[in-house]
Amino acid sequence: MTTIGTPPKDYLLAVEALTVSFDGFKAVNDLSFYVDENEIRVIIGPNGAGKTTVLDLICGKTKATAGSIRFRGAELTKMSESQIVLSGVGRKFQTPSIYDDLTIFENLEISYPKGRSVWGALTFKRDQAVRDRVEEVSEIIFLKDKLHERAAFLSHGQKQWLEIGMLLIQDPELLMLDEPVAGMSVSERIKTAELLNTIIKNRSVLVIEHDMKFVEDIAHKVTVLHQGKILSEGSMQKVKTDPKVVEVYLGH
Amino acid sequence: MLGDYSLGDLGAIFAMQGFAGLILFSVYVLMALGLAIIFGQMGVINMAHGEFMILGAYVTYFCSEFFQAQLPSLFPAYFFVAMALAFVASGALGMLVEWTLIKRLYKRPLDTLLATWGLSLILQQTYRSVFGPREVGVVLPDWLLGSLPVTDVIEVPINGVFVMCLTTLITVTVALLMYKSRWGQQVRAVVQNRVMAGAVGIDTEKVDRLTFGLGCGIAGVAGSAFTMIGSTGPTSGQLYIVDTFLIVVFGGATSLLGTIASAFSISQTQSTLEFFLSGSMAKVITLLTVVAILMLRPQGLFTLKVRR
Amino acid sequence: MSRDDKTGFHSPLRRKLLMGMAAAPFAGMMPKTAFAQTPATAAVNTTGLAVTDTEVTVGILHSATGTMAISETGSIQAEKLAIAQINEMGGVLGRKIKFIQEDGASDWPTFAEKAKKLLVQDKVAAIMGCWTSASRKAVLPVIEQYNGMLYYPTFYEGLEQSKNVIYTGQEATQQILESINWVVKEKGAKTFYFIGSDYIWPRTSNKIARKHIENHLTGTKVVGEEYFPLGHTQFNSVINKLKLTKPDVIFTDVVGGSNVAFYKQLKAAGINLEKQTLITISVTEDEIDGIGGDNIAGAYSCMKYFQSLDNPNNKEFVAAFKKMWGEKTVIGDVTQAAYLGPWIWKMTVEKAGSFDVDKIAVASEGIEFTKAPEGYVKVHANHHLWSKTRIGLAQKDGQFKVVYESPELIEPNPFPKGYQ
Amino acid sequence: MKTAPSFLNRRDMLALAVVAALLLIVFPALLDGFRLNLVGKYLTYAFVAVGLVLCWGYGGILSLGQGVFFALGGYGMAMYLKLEASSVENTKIQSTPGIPDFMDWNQITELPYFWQPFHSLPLTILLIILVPAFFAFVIGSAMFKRRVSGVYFAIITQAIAAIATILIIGQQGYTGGVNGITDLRTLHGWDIRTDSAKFILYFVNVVLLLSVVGLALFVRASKLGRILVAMREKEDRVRFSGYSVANFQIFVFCLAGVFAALGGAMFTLQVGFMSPSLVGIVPSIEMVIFTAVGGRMSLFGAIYGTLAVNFAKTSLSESFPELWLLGLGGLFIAVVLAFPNGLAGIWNDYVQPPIDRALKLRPKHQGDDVAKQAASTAPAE
Repeated sequence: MTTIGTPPKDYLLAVEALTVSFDGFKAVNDLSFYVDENEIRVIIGPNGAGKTTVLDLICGKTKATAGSIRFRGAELTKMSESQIVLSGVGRKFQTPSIYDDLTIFENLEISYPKGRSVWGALTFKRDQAVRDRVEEVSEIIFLKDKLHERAAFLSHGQKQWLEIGMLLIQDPELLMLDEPVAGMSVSERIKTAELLNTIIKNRSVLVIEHDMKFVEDIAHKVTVLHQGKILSEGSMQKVKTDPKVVEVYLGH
Repeated sequence: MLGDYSLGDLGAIFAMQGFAGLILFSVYVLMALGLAIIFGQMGVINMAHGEFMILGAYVTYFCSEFFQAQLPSLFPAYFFVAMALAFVASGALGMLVEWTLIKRLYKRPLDTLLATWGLSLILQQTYRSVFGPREVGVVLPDWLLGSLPVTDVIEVPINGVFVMCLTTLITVTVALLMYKSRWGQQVRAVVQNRVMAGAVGIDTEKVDRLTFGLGCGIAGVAGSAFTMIGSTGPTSGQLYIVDTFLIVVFGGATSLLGTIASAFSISQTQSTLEFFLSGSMAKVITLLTVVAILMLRPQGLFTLKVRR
Repeated sequence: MSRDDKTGFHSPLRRKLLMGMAAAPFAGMMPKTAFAQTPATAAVNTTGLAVTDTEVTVGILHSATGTMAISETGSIQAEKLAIAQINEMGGVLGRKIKFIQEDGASDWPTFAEKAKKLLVQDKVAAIMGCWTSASRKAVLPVIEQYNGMLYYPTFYEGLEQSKNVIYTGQEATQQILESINWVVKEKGAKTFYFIGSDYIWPRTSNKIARKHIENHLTGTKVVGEEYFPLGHTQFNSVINKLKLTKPDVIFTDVVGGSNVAFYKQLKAAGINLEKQTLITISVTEDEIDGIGGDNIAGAYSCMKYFQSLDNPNNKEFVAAFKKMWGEKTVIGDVTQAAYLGPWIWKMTVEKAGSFDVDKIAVASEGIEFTKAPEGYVKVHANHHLWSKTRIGLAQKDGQFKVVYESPELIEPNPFPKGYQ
Repeated sequence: MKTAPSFLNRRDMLALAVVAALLLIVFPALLDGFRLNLVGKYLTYAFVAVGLVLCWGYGGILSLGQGVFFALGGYGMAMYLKLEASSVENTKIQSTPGIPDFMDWNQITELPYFWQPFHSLPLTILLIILVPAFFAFVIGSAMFKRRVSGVYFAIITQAIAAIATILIIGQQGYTGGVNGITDLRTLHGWDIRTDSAKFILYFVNVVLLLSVVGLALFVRASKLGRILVAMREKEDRVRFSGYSVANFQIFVFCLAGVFAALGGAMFTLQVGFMSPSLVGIVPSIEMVIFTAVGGRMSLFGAIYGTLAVNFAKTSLSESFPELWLLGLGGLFIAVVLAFPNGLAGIWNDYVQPPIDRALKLRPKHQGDDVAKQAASTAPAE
């Protein structure tokens, strides 16, 4: 777990010279950026810019061709997905990824950070602490009264909330959200923004989002990706006025 | 083992074994090609593939009987008629099966496995009831028999050459069909995105049915060709199914080139091993090697790396 | 009996058999023919078998489905024919034979299950059945435990003997030794190449052949021995080896569908059986049906029976068989042996004057069947048949021309000394 | 509160009681020795089916090679019994007395090293459990760690079944070849061939099967059971919730393998021999259909499915052998097309609701819930 050449500052997440290529096509090309503790970073960019791939690389879903990703000084590119999760990274997928055949309670319970080994899962006890925590989270995600219903019967927005809840119960230090409000109704969107504002406290968050209004609401810092590279980085205000960004967005 | 043979003999061994391997290779390609289309392109696991082959073999048997009895003068050419009919018969049955059974199961690949296994049992019993439990002997025209002597030891069996030519022809046709024709484009479009293909006006149901029919039709031709070297009975089809699937999977499933490469490596391995080991052990070692490689490289020999 | 004492029985079996022997003279006093009168059921059936005043039930246990159905169909047909003929003649001890047919489905545990069902539930007086060694091995403990009687038709590897089984086919030495002697004498063969399917019968048969070639003949040797999995269809490699080693004789015991592939590929590779001597102990007329006469013409097969045997009994049998099962059916060695089963059982029952299995087991020795299609046969004390061995030359029409017949009946010797 | 962690809810307990009563009381009372032994034989396949419910129904891993594990157990037991039956006394007519007869026929003069442990019963029992578990672990580690699943896993396990058959038949000096290991007599001096022994073995078999079902119920009710369902649906979600998906798959595959091996061992004891005809592709896939007929998500269904298919097979093949294959083939297709949840699905859809209403059982219990609700949404794999 030793790292050569510590970053200039003790960042929570340090992505350096990250590259991945699919049969010669470089989806992410020599990408570097850093995320501070308790920072909310939004990644924007046109379609095909490599946003989702960056999240895939961080959480280990895709293996990097070159470069490094350090989280609290530990090299993530060498870890398995579950190790990455255990070290404190959580990921929400673009389309709601929940277990239709299980109840809301069971969905949340699976993300409860205990009994994650085979033996642990066999001997896992649903004690008061688990129940309390599940109820607590279900309240946050507006699903308390549906705890024992099957997740399949939830609406699209509720499924998104459920997945966010599953991450919340997991309590990651770095939370990655892929388009959390996509496909939501206006009222759901408002509720979701409220929800996100609650859960981003005391952790770093990496969000991919297209909805500029939403981005402006929550972002501390924005990174603009284009063709696998950083086009611009900084505050929303700065990025918005960056001529390169304007060109790319208008060009598309 | 090698010490028992002289240098000249060894040369002959390698030449002949190489050729034996080529014949096996052609046979494997014929077997696997139909499956590569059905499994690789459509994702359907057709466990009844062997039974479609045997249908082709039975068609050939009937042609040989018919020509012998009714058109003895045309007998030398009957095999071509038989192959065409085998293609039509197996293809038609395939389309029927697609329409009644497979159509409902595209989203459940493992269930196609079970359903087609059931189908294979039904077909076997049907063959048994209709054609009898015994193997039938297919009489070949004289020109397909015998061999061409190359040296005094090396002789090239004519039906082996015939199978090789046939395989080449079918492979080229299929490749052209899949990669050059408009229909092939549609097939690949449906494979990659069924919904989108449907949206841009491709009749996906028709494409599916034709693709499945084509795969089964090729199986029928393979069965027809196999009457030259193998047996034809109600359960003969089962002999081929494991080998065939392994070839397709080993080749990387979606790639025709992969199927060919895989058939080549498996046939050459088996043919070479067979010379030095007993037939049983050669088979075991070949299969084990394939399984071991698949465990280490599950995507098979040829595959595209894509973002998942 | 002396040979068996040294080599034959497991001890409990021998004890039972010896006990049975003591009863034999007693059985001999019973009436030998039953055409005239019908003895009381209580007298002829003391063990609760399915025997009524008018009927006696036997079982037929073969594979009607699965891979073995190809081979076993002929046996089923022959047994049904024999039963029909016996019934036409008045049955056994005045009782018509009724049969219950069970399907072993080419699956050995199923054979055991069905054998048990026939014995325990149906109480059959005898079972005509099994084909492969594996099915017989599975059935044997059941037959012995419930004291049934099995008539087993297939030529097989020997190394077995049971009071509850009559082996109507040949054991390996009967079939093999004569053929090897013949080919050495007639063809001046010096070198042999063995090719077989990979299971016990070919391996044991080849072992016997090898011992005979190496130890009992002079100047002869085995230059190759190859086994292929059951169902194997690619023989090009071994054919190449044949071309290199050029053996005087190819000696094969390949079975099932593999046979078809083997002979087709042999022919395609340019090995002309008119010039290259090939002896098989596994190809009967049944197999030629699938192989095609053209592909195997010129090969020698070594069997005790060929459909073309020229004797009045056989002509009658072939005619009756074709009348019952169709003009196109062919009759192989095992089919004929299966036909013997019901007849030998009938004669034994009549000799013993009883359906009781213990009495039949004892009375079997010395039963003579003069009207057997293959010619006179006799049951040996070891429950195998004395029989002649013949060599047939395969013809294009799928029949064999008999080129040799052993002058004497060959004694069955399931535990051959010096061949194990 | 419905979240009590007890692994036997009321409905499971009722189902267990019913199946126990059926197997332990009704069958022995109604069936004669022969039929009871037959049921005993069928029930050994139910071990495999129960394993497949966990592995395939819950875990989504379809193994077409369960016959291999069945064989590992069956052959393990057969090797022990064969050695006991091959005492020097019993085999004195052989050229090498004291070794199994088929070895003698194959000119083997010394007991192979891997037969040696099977002289001891405790070691044999240990190996019957450990060898399949190890074997499943090796296959599972190799495949699941590389994310091989679904169709590919099915085909590879099928190939393994084919290889195992060729190997067993080809190495007949060590395995008994195509004949299998036959003529087994006593278990630690106890004659297993007698009717009374078969009667006792039937009960041993049933009790063992019920224990296995109990264990499976426990697994299903544990969080592991829910993780299996979760994995089958959204493998990545589970992975990114911090679970090593491969380890869970390996575990459930090993468990199914051990269950199958136990069934195999009981098969040998009750039937009296072990043969390669139970190893290959056909028996392996038949065991899958037992599971599918019972309902791939139902542990009790596995038992009923196995019994139903085998009773049908026996009775149909007794009277109409030709119809049997057509029937079996039709059954495969019908189960897949019309009843993806098998007998359990039919039960849950048509029989259970009225019973529930009658008994006023509240229908919400986790395990059954899953099976029941899955019935309406036909799982993808």
